[in-house]
Amino acid sequence: MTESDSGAGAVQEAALDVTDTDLPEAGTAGMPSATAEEPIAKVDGKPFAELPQDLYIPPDALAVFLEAFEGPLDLLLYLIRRQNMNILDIDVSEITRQYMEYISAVEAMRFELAAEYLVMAATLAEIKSRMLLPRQEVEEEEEVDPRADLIRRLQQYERFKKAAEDVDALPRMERDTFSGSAALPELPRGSAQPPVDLRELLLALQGVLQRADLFTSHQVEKERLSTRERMSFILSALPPDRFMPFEALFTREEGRLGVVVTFLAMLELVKEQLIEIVQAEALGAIHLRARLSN
Amino acid sequence: MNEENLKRIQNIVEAALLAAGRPLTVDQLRDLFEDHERPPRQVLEHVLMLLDESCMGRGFELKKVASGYRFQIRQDVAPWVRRLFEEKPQRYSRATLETLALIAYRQPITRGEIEDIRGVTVSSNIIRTLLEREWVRIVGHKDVPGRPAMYATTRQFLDYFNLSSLDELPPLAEIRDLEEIGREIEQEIQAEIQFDTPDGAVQEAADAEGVSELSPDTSPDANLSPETTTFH
Amino acid sequence: MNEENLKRIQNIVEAALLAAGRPLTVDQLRDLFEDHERPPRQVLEHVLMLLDESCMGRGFELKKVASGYRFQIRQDVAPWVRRLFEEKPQRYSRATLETLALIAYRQPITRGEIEDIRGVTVSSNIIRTLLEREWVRIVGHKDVPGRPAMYATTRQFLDYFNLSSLDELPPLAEIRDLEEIGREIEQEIQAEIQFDTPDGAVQEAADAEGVSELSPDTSPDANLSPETTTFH
Repeated sequence: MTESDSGAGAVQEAALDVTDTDLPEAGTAGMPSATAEEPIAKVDGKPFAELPQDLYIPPDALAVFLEAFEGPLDLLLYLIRRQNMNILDIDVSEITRQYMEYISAVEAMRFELAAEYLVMAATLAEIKSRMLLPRQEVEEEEEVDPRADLIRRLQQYERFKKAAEDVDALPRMERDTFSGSAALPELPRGSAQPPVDLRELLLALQGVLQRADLFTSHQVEKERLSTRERMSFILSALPPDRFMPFEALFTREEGRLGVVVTFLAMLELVKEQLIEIVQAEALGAIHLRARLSN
Repeated sequence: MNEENLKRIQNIVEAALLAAGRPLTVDQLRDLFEDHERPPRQVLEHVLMLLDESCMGRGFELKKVASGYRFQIRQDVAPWVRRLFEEKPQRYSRATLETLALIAYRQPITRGEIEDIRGVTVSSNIIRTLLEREWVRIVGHKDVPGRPAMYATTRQFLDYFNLSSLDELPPLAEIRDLEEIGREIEQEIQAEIQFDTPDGAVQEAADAEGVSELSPDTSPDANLSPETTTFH
Repeated sequence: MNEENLKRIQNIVEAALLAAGRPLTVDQLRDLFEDHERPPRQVLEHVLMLLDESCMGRGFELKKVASGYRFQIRQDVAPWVRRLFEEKPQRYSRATLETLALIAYRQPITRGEIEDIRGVTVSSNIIRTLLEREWVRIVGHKDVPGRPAMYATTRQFLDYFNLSSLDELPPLAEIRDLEEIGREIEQEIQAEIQFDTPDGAVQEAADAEGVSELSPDTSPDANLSPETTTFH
């Protein structure tokens, strides 16, 4: 979901969608009673049902909603934009009210909320209270708009949010253009290829192993690499969309060990659902087919 | 330098750019020639201009990016060309793009500074993806407690996004502060008052002032428009 | 088929041949177009002829080879172009080596599965590099949505690393041990050195000094290998 370019927009749509159809049910039966109570306390005595429709987020959409925002600043910007407010002239108490509604809804649904959202809630509450203070009290210091810092942060974040969109829109290799190349007429190649030492390769693998705990699976440790090699061989030997006789994959020259390896590889391929084994009739010929194309 | 010779150099340069499959600098192109035949820089630059012209109206163009010149497919035919490749072009999450944008516009920058602006933590995966794509690199460590790494973009980043320098990045939106807005409103009111006065001279002065007021509006980061042509 | 349309098809074909990096057949080229716009074979063949003509006197030409059409550097400029490849080859990135190792040990494996294990995306370039080097190949496509390609190592891979079969690679478990053994040896050596010095405190002081001397010299991003940090 974070892949979405216009996550916030999408959620709004999704929210509206569900609201249109599911609101009555979700509002009464679908939501835990805690949610129904909390917003009421926040909205100057207005009942819950009178919340602006697009503010209401159905429970299912909440998880999506959380993922769609890149943090509290992103959420605030969304709220501000939706109210057609100017960042420089935010109505802090209105925005704080809406922000808190989202936060309490999310909390009521017991979704895990990133700490940043709570810090922002505290910041908003503080700004709101400072704005309520009589002006004279701050006369001593330089008179600073208590919103100034928040506005600065919002602007700063918004410009980079926009910059990210601009960067994404730049013509990009492998998407909007491709580098052009032409083949060389019989030139000795090969020497231009980087040399690799087996040790280097193993060290690289070690690096991956450190990050991904492949060792948790015992099966991996015991597995012989020749089985995996044979799995690749069988896959590439199977003709597309056609069955191949079971025996065709065994060769006499390889002896008993070869047969075992091939057999183990087949079992593994079946287990990983890469091939299927078919026997049309009892005691009839066994056939293999790739569960794959090309 | 006669016509025939120039044509020969042009063909060599063209062939080399197509064979390399990566951007080549003017110097790298000059190195293809032996000492006695090596064309001067101006000649090579002239040849590149001729090559650029020769691609007019074709399916590809000569492009100057950070690491040099390369031939690339024109954007208007890209939708067809893309069908050659099995994989869809990779998409990047907003978090990744925002992090990349911050590194591009604010480099050198630490992870903590990125987090301050974005208001959320930056996952290690994002940084690792950017490092691995070689779009960003660590250019040093900040001399503050913890010595956090400072990140900057690479030439590969510019190459990948079709830029020849950071100047070509789209300009950042301006930031305006409350005080500035206050001043502007005041000036507007003042201008209106002056407009009411019948005296033309005063009006002219107000106009002149109006012009100089406008200039801070244009972002200082906007050095070049993104549409800058390949050659200038 | 009007002039303009023909020119458009020509540009798309030209761009595709330049971007593909491999020969393309007439049918593959026709497949780039959607059904309603797909040019008939004769038109495409005509376009290829026009393209051939458009390369007259340039540094590259259109060639028909066994597996289709491709652009190729002209023989007469090849001696210059060849110098491009005389320089020392670059090394493979860590990401490339990790990807190769995972294909070797976990084949047949899809790109997605590699990404899952590595925790980061694998760029198309890496896969292409390995395919071009003929160390890995596609052995089929997995029967899941998207039908991703499954990769395996090749005979050439074994040959290059002097292996007669994959079994000659150390088992995964041993690779882990390799690391543990490395750590143990290091600890042992360290213990021995400290044991050798008569005064533990002096040794510690020397160590500390050594470190502080080193730090300004060493580049901040240079990950110091254990050999350099511990003793010198």
